[in-house]
Amino acid sequence: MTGIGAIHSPGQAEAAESQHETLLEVKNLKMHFPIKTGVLQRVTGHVKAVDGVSFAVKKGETIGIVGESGCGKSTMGRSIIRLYEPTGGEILYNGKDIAGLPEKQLRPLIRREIQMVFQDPNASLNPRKSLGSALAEPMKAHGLYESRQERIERIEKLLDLVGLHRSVINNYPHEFSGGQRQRIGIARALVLNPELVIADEAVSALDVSVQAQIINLLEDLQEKLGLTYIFISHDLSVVRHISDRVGVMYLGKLVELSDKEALYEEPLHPYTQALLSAIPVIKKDGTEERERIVLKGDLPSPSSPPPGCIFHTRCPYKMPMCETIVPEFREAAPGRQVACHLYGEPPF
Amino acid sequence: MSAYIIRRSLMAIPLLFIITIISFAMMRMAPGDPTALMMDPMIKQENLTAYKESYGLNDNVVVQYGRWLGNMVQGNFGESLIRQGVPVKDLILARLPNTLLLMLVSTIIAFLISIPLGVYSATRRNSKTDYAITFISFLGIATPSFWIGLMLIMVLSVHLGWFPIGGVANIGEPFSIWDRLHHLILPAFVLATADMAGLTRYSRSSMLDVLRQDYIRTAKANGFRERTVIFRHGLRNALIPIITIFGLMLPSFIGGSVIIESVFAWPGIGLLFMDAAFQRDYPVIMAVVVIAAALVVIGNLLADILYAVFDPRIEY
Amino acid sequence: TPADEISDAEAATKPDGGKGGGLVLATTAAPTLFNPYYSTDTSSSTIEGFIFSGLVTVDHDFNPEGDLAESWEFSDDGLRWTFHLRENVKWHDGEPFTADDVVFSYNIPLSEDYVGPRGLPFEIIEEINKVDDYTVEFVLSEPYAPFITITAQFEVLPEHILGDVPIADLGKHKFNTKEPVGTGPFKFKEWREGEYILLDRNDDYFLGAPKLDSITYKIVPDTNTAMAQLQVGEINLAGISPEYTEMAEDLAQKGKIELSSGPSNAFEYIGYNLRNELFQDKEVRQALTHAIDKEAIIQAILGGAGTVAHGPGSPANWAFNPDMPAFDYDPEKAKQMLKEAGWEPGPDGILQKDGKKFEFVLKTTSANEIRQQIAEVAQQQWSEIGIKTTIELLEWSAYVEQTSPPNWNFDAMVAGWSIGSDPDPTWFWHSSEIENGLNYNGYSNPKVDELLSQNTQISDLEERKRVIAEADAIVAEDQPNTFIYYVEGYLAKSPNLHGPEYSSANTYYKLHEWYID
Amino acid sequence: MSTNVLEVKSLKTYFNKNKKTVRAVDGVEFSIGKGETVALVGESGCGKSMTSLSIMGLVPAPAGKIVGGEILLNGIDLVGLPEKKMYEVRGREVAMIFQEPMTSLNPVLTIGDQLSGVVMHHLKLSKKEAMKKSAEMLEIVGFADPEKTLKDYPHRLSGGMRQRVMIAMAMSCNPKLLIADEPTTALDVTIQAQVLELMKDLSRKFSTSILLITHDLGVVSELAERVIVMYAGQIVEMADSNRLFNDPLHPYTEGLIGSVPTIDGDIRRLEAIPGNVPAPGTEMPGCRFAPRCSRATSKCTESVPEMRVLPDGRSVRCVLYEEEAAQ
Amino acid sequence: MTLTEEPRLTGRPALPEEPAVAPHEPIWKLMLRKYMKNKLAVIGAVLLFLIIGAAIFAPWLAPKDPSQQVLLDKLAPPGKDYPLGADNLGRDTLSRLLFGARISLLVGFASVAGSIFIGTVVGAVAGYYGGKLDAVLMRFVDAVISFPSLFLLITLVTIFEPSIMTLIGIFAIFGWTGTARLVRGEFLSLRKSEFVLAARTLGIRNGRIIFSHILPNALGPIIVSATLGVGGVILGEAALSYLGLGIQPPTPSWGNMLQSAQNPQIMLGAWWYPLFPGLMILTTVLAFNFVGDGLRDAFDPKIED
Ligand SMILES: Nc1ncnc2c1ncn2[C@@H]1O[C@H](COP(=O)(O)OP(=O)(O)OP(=O)(O)O)[C@@H](O)[C@H]1O
Ligand SMILES: Nc1ncnc2c1ncn2[C@@H]1O[C@H](COP(=O)(O)OP(=O)(O)OP(=O)(O)O)[C@@H](O)[C@H]1O
Ligand SMILES: [Mg+2]
Ligand SMILES: [Mg+2]
Ligand code: NI
Repeated sequence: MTGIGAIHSPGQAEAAESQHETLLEVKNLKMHFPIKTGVLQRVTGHVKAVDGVSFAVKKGETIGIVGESGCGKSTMGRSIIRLYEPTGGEILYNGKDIAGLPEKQLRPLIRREIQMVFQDPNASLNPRKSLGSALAEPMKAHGLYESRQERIERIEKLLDLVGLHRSVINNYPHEFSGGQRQRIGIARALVLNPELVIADEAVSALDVSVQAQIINLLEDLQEKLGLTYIFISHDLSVVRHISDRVGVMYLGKLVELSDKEALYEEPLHPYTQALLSAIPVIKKDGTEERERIVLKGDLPSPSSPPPGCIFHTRCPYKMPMCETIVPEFREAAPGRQVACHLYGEPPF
Repeated sequence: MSAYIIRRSLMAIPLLFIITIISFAMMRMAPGDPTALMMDPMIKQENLTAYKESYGLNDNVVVQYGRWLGNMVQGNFGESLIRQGVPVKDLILARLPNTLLLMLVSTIIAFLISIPLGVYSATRRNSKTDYAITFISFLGIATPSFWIGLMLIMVLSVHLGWFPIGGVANIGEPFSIWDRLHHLILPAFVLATADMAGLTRYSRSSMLDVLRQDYIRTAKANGFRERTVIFRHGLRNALIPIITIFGLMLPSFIGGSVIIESVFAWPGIGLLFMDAAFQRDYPVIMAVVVIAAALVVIGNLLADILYAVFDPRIEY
Repeated sequence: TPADEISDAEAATKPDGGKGGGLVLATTAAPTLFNPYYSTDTSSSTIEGFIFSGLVTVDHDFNPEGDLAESWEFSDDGLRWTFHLRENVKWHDGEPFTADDVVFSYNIPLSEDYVGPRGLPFEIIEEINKVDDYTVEFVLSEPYAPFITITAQFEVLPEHILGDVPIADLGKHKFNTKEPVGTGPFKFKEWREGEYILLDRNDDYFLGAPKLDSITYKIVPDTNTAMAQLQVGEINLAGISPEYTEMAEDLAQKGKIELSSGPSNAFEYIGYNLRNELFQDKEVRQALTHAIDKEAIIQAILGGAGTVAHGPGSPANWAFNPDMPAFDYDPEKAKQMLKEAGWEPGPDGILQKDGKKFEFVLKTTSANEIRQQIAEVAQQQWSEIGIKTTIELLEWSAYVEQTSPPNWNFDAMVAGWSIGSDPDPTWFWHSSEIENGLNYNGYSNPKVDELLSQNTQISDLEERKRVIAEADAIVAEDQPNTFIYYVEGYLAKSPNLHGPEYSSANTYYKLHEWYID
Repeated sequence: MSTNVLEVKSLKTYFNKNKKTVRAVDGVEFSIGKGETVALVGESGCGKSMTSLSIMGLVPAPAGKIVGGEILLNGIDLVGLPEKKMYEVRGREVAMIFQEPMTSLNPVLTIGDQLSGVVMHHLKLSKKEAMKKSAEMLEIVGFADPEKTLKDYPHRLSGGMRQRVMIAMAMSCNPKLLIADEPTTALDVTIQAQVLELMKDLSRKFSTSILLITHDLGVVSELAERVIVMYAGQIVEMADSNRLFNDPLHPYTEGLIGSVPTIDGDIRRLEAIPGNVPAPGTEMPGCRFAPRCSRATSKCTESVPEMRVLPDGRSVRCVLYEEEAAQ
Repeated sequence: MTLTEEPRLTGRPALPEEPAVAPHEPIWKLMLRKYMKNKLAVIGAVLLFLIIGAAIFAPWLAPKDPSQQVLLDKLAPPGKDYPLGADNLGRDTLSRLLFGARISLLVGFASVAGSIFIGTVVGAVAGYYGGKLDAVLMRFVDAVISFPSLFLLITLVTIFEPSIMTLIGIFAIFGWTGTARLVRGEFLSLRKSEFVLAARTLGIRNGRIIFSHILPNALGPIIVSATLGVGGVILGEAALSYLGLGIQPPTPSWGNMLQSAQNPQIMLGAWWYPLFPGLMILTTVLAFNFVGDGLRDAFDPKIED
């Protein structure tokens, strides 16, 4: 949009383009945490929690990110919202790179536009703040809804929106159930009218019945408010349910990114295949028997990822080249990207 | 592991450096100098100046510090101002073994008594015994240790004559273990009391914590008897945080030795320090403070190593 | 030095009595080194007294008595002193003692290189001559009466050991701490740092082998411990400080100890800084004294162990003047006198004069409980006549530094002096001692100056006593201090220890004859 | 399934807290046959773990207590069995594995110590024999180098490996009943798959009965032959796994299944159960699920519905099926 | 976008409105409830309340002037004139205890206030900002902690005259390290907690996060350690007094009252004289410990009621 942006007035342009355009684009994002050891606590290595991830999020869609524990999902989410300073790569939000911006410049920009819903409904609320003050605080911080009355109205609207009773405005977190707390977490994420919401395991800690309530709530909110979601979860069923597109992460990298139907119908990457086959399903009459691929071994350490294809140590289809050559993350079919030598020759 | 030990030792150096600066600075803030004590009516003024000169008391402060530090690094703590001609090192070497012995024995007493008490208290949580132990530990925390010491001397030594009133051994008698123990037991016990109380509380909560752990449930589910569960599966885990506490306790422990040594006439570095402090014997004060801090640092190092030994999860 | 307790004892003279046993003493202050020319503390001096001998010593009444010197004489002008030495004396290492040792020793403080505290008493010595192996002659620059009791008491060191040591290094020589060799009744055996000093009997002692086997000089952290040890017999001889007299009497009644007592050679006082305007008026000082109930202090704080003092000196001393002007407890009179001096009660009850309040700081040291208590009583009693005092307790060395030259940073202080074996009061009251000496008050009276200058030049004791008494009376009239009491000294010993008797002059007189059964 | 290994009869385990009684397990009644795998499902806090701990005799005292009922293991009532006897039962007759493999192993003892300890304790083997047996067990649960693993400390193992050690430990004395309390909840799906396969294998090989506790209906469907659904301390439905998922009876079961998004099949709006699980200690007359039930009638709140056995062998606790059951 | 079979209503509330589970109860009430459950803590609070009250109202409660000496009544046993006896200068022990309470508590509270302030600031800065600053600050804390504090106290007290102010200053200057470590630990963990991350993503400024999010949650341990600290200082003052370095007479503090009774003559002959200051120290420190224990429970979110 840079070239065109110079021609017409920015405000209009943004409004017009954002309807169909990319809201967020992550390019080769890297987040390495130093490991300090030895006599002098020198940095002897890095945990490559996120190691070169690229994808784009369109306005209004839900992109799901799945992967096993420790593969870097949370780190990626937190890097995007700039809780970390990424080691490398670009994060283009509405075309502007926010990867290296200092906090001061982030505040007016993404601190209002991008929000996060956290995993643990107990830990993500300040136990010493009542619901009302927790929700009013960001408004004050950004100078929105200046009068007290306005703020109360806003809070009440938010409570309606997430399905909480208005009378609880003065209650403290410990007085709510897990599901209600997660609703508060969502309400807080919505206070500033964000564009993009990153939900990191937002329903994992909840009971199934409550989990369903929250998933439904998230869907309703998206519809009502036109939100864009990055939905991080290790639960493939939940991700399938809520996402439009799904990315699969393994050891800090995206190994497959694809439209939901295609991915679940016909997974390309051997890891995705194994992952899907491993999910226990409720068998009803007519449910087809699936063959289970049981992977050998455990996830390698992100501080010393294997050379070549990161998955080759556990891959049932390993070829000699996999041990040395890093497969590119490329389009293997329309709308489908995969990082695997099996799909070297497009079109597949 | 050895890298870890080296690292910890290296970390101690700037620490000791800061310590020397602080102690030296404090000394120099002092009004009055050691010659004030030698106010003999028959002293000649020029002798006084010469005397100060011979101890370098007339030099620039920084020069004095540099000289002192330089010497100390070579193991030379200078000479006492009061005890002319006696190297501070000799004074300290004569006293240190006594202090170390006292601390060692009272540490052993403290641990031997308080850990079982704490563990017992934890396993009998909310029982009458638990309450009693808790209350007694609180009493122990709240009673000044010198007071306990004085009372014990009054009753056990003066009245009943069961123990000697002070000192490390009977004078002029040949060395005997029994005699040494006889002198040691009261001061060691009293020095132990203050920390014993805290330690009991701490082992209790540490054990309670462990007893809540999943692996204890596993052990129980495997059909082990309660005793086995507590001692084989619980105790070692409960001990690990107690080791750290030992490191944290050490400064107050060494500090407490000043009081206990005063009460029991125990000729250790605490008593040496008290005398030196009253007499403004700078070299001695500084040496003792530095050595006491070094003891703390070494104690912490030991605690850390022990910690690593006890806890297989720690790998360096 | 303040609170020096040197005393004298009646010897236990039962040659046929038992023998053996160990004398166990205790001190709260560890000795520093055993060389009389370098040590200044009481503990060291005491032990030096066991190990070494001087030319003369004093008996229980401060009368000089021959020690290493068998006899002595002095010329009529008082400038030439000749000492005839004993011939059978051996050092602890077996070497014979000769005049060379005396010449060597008494020359130490006269040396250019000497770095030590003992220069002053030797300054009057012009030369020391060896006449023969057993005769020494001292030539003084002016007549000096205290020469025999002060200078000649200094112990003699072995020339054959220390003769080659440069005088400058003598103070730090290992002789002083590790291997002192003397001619005294006991030999140095062991010094356990922070614990004790152990001395063994010297079988070759020139007055006959001591009956006691050993002397153990214990180091204890405080007097409470010492008292407890005395009580259970872990130590068998101890001077009793005033706080503990009641307890000691109690123990004596129970038969655990035996107690002897007598006036000690010291007095306690509240000293005024005469540089301060408040105290420049003699009547005011007298009034201040009138306000203090000395008898009550003696009864309440000391349990009666003292005598009311009106002026300087000590009844223990031969030069004491019992007839000094007295300013007895009389608060009304005090008020009256202050009123006459222009001090009227202000609205807050505090005396005022020309808009200035009568208030001052009373300093004393935290190291002395008795003085603390005296300060508290004085504060209270002065407040009753409208004088406001603030007590400031100082740690010992800060106290010394603040009150002594060149600071004199005090309004008034509670202190005490012990007088020493010679009664010469010059140190305290002569105006020449203001600049650098012990005249902390800044007291100056021409008549006193004149009398004091005379006193050391008089060889005749009676004459000297008269001069000192006159000076003391003037000082008492001037009241630069409120003299409070003369200290009563106590000595406690185990019932089985025979020999020691309380004495302010020489506690260990005839030590070699003591014994334990 | 000739004999029942375990029969639980009207088990009641209550907690006393601040003079309030929490009925954690309130009249639970079920049985497990030899070699059978039975799943216990329900939301958090419904009393699944307490049921299992009651069987083990490990209800946290003194707050919790079994106040009534019987637990018959091979016909012997474990309730009220002296503690001494229970030592023989635990680990030997009934073994248990827990949810958190990360914390269920003692961090300061080696795997070998822990495994052989159990074997020595129950089978009275010598240390050497016990080690050998332990190594065998590790091999059975799929360790490539059991000798080395024996010397390792738990922290060096991954979660999946630890859970396999736990399984080895549980199976080492060849128990009649294995209670697995959420054995795979903390594991990643791929690792979960490994562990589930292993459990299937082992139960077949040793013909051990398994009481599987989980809230993951997929896992239930994979492993269990019979399912027991609990809600707020009570069993609300009990049926064959197949039939339960195809045709749930109780509205709660129905809601539960409807709440779970599926990996294949239609994507539809989730049929969430409104509201929350009642807080522990909430006393209410009638059906405990009634406040959240879309099909509740006034009858539901009158009295607690009985557990009814339907003609086809399924049991359910709901007024809707009273007539059906009566037939 | 989610595909659904059934058409979905838009605009309706997501789910039926739910009332709050528990009726609204302010945090402090909850904490009070938890506190009240610890019986020893309640006893401790009552004791403290009485002791502090006695200190505040000492001038009205004291039967006599605490510095009024009646030398003839020296060491009088408890009786009509002297409810708790008289000391070695004939002063009324009860009155001195009451006024001594002021001094002992003043020293305790003031120095702990000082050390808590320093400790909290240092710990908060180190814990929140981390990195090099943290490393430097913590090395310094390590150094100060490695000093056996009694050695420092003695050295300093012998250097400076032991007035009330210097004692407070010295206790404050060497008492803060524990708090600093504690606060740093709290900050380190709270800094990574999800609610702080949430505040950051909402653009709340650092200052506000520190003061309004982290500090209130770290307050529990701080208050607990402060409570225990006051007891510790009172004991410390007593220990210094034992060595003659505490609050200096005639100002009464429990420590120096105890010290002046150390004489074996008094300890054996007039047991009441050392008994009462000793009891006061014991009771007060005990009470502070009980209260600290209760506060720990009250602030601990893990302990549910
Ligand atoms: N602040 C940090 N410092 C060092 N390493 C970290 C940090 N945060 C995460 N890591 C490491 O980065 C890797 C990825 O962690 P991350 O939390 O992003 O994984 P995840 O996919 O979210 O896992 P989970 O499903 O368990 O939440 C892990 O190996 C983790 O140990
Ligand atoms: N120590 C305890 N004290 C008091 N109540 C307890 C205790 N442990 C459990 N409970 C109560 O017992 C009830 C059942 O708990 P249980 O652990 O059996 O639930 P669960 O079904 O295993 O849940 P989850 O799925 O979370 O493990 C809970 O409502 C809880 O409130
Ligand atoms: Mg995560
Ligand atoms: Mg459970
Ligand atoms: Ni544009």
